[in-house]
Amino acid sequence: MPHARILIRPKAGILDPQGTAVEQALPQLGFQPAENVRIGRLVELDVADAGELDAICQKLLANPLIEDYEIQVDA
Amino acid sequence: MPHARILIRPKAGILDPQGTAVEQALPQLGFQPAENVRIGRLVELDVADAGELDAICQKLLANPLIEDYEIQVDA
Amino acid sequence: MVQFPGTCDEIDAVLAAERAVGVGNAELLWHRDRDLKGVDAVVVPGGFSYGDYLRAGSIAALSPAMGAVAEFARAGGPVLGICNGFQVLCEAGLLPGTMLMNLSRRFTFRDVTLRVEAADTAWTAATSAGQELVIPAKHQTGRWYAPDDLLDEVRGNDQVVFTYAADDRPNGSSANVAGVCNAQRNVVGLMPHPEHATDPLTGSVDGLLLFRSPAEAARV
Amino acid sequence: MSDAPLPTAREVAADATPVGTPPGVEQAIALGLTADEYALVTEKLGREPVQVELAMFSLMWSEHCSYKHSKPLLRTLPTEGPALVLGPGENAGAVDVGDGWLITFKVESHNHPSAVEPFQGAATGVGGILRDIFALGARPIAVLDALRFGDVDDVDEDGEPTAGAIRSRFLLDGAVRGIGHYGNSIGVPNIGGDVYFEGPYETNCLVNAMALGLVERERLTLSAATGVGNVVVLFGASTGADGIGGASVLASAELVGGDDGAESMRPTVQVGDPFEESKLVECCLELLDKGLLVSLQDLGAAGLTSSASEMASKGEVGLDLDVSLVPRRQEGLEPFEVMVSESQERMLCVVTPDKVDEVVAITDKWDVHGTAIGVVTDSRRFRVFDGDELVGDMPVPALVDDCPVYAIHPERPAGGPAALYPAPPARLAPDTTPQETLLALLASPNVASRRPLFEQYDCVVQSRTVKRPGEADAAVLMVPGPAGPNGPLPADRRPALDAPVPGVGVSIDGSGRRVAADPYTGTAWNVLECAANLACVGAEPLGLTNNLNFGNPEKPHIAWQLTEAVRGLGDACRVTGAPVVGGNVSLYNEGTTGPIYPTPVVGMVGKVPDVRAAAPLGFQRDGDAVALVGW
Ligand SMILES: Nc1ncnc2c1ncn2[C@@H]1O[C@H](COP(=O)(O)OP(=O)(O)O)[C@@H](O)[C@H]1O
Repeated sequence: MPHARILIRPKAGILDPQGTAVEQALPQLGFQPAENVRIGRLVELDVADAGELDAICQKLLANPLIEDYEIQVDA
Repeated sequence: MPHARILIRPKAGILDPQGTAVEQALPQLGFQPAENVRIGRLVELDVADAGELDAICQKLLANPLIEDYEIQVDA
Repeated sequence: MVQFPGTCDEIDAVLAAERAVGVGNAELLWHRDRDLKGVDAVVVPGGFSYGDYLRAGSIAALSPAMGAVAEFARAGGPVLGICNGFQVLCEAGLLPGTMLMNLSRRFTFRDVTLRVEAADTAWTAATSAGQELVIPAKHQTGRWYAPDDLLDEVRGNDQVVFTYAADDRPNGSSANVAGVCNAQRNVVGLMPHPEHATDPLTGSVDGLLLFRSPAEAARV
Repeated sequence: MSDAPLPTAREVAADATPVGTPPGVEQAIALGLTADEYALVTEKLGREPVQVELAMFSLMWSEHCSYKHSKPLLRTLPTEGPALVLGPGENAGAVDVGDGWLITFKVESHNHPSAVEPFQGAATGVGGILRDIFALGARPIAVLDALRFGDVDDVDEDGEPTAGAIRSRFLLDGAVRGIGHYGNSIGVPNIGGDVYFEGPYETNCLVNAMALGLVERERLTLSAATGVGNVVVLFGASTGADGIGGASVLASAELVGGDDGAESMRPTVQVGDPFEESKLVECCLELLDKGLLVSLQDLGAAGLTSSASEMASKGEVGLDLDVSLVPRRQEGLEPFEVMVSESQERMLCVVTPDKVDEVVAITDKWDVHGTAIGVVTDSRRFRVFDGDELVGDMPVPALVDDCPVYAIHPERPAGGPAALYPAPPARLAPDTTPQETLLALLASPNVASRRPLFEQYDCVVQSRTVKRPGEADAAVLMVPGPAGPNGPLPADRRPALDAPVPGVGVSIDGSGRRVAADPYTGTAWNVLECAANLACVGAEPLGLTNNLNFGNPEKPHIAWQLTEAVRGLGDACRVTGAPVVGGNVSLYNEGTTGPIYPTPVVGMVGKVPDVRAAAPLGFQRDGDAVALVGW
């Protein structure tokens, strides 16, 4: 079965409190400041038919109102 | 600033109830069954010093007790 | 009351409805059944349907029972989504918008004061516009969000049903929204839990007004 | 449902021995047994134990499972009272609250797992105590939590938080989120607790969770496996490598400090899944409501090993169990790993052969798929098979009852208890004004409001909560309230506002500092404080549960603290008329900087004749008289 990886991220302009928290925590932990920290989801799976992945993302894995997704299928 | 992407996944053998839930939902939605569904987190950020990323993952972003992580830095 | 695995406020919702309309008048509907048993109104209660895995409400929205609820709603039947139920109705496309994690990133429980913005829905007919209700809220993913164009549309159609009273913002939702309805005004969702505000022994009883509303709306 | 034949007792030749080479005494010592204990195991078996047997003995003979250092002390506690229905020995205790209703309750610790991974450690602690409750056939109706961490407001010379303070905040935050996550998700209200910060807990935090359940007397279910030929069915989550060795490494050895300690414990972290557990609750209650089970037991610390052997021991039977039938979530698990895995959210039940299909069908309905993995025998031996191969064969009494019990050697510390715990440095200058002192006190984490903490918990789900956290000195629940364990009660059994509404008051307390100063009086005080909290809501004590969080009992001064504390506990129980219905012992709580304060946590349940009359906290009206009552 082909192995696929789906990267799901909050759409630009959506407030991401987890990302903000990471941004604030880094200097406190003694790291250099980071920018544009965004926290999303990673879904990895083996599928029988990689052609279904887009529909699976639309219907289940991502919410298009708030999230973008990117599908990567291993050769 | 270099842009980095961190893929965080549950360690092998660690229970991943989200992955199981998705695996069960797919056939119910009329998709072909999938296997080895694992759900993790995706962190994207711009950092001043990509050399710090490993320490940042260890200390803040990932929970090394139960998660593995992979760091990808854009050229 | 639709029951998914992981739903946990369904018994509370049954009790609340029975306090409003009489014991024996509430049924539990199992998520795998499409049969709504001829009920007059449907409540999608709170909890953590399917563990809230992936996104709150996302998997429940696709269950057989929700298919039947969608048909019921399209036919004009009154449907109320509470908390996780609100999330489910949004995910199912029966209500506008979607839910994001609270700005505090934490689960927060507390009594909040709600302002009724629209008293002409199936679930607010027993209230009056501007009325304030004290109802507990408890959630981690309750920041209702709509992109600007959708928010304008929702506001333009008077679909905002409840807002959090001025200083009481538990989650940071768009325009302080606590609850919305569909364009037909028969489907309502809100984050706070009216079923936990129906017994004087346990706190406020303001939530009873919502459970009395469908009957009242039917009379008018 | 599978068509596989039901497991039956195996034919094993009288002189058959399990396959495999005995790992030997050094392995046994690495697993926490002493050389003498290993010799005793060898004597009981008549040969050296093979791998599965050694793993099982090391768990069953650990302090956590055998109470080998505390048993004699615990026997001195009063365990009888007019309301007591079930005392220590079962998964939880039970008291009668009237009208045929019982409240089951127990407190347990998850200290070491929480120190390693606070979120999962605390979450699985709640999961574990809830399973103890529904294993008895009771609907879990409330959780309380008692937490102890190091100072969260410690600062260095520059006024910056110290590393210890940062770590303590991280632990506090994770533990509270974990407790909330589990209880909120499963729909059991968290109705109270306490939290306390002080140096001795810095490298060894305490996370104790208490749960209450509601059950009708005739539904109370015990764990003894009975009925030769009856089938053992495992249901719930599949079995993985998480938590292997947890009970012996995490609960019985001193916690290794620093990063290395955490590192070496990697595989022992268990991950909780409240969703799975919520299905398990409903499934168990449905199975019992339909009268389908002979007995029921949860899998907690030491997994299948302890749950199955304790069921066999209580029923005075034997068991044949086939590990190859246990559903796994990962490949390559050895038989011993399956036997000791602490994967969460699993239950074991005994079923008559004719009911197995129906039981499996109900577990399928709830998606917690049951599998028959073994059978009750008359051999009084616990035999483990991997398919056709015998991989372990032990007398049940040897596993469960024959662990040696050790006398402890109490010795009052020279110079008195004060010498053990130097007073912390004064934080306020001697010339601080009373006003400044008051403000400093109010700002101290030990006095400040607990709202930010308990706001993370759902305290109203299930519609019984009459007094929430912060509203009264003890939490108050209607019992049974409008719903029973299986849903809404008929109209005439629901509370009516114009008649007394019966209920319970619940309180949990345990000042370690007081016990450190004087273990006997301090522990008695903890009990009296619970009773006083109950009195404030009009509740009369019915029983109590306790968790003895202490350091290493092999040290004479800790043995002394433990002995004195248990004596104080017993005396205070007799005075308040509240028998001990059960509890838990957590020893070896020692961080890098020494032992914790001796911390007996006490949880008490009392009967409230009419919850409508339960008094709230705080002055109510202008002009009311204020009176001081008592001492
Ligand atoms: N860890 C906790 N979990 C839940 N509730 C808590 C916790 N700690 C404190 N509380 C609640 O906060 C309130 C105040 O706690 P505390 O200051 O310890 O009061 P008291 O001294 O009256 O026991 C009580 O209602 C208590 O139950």
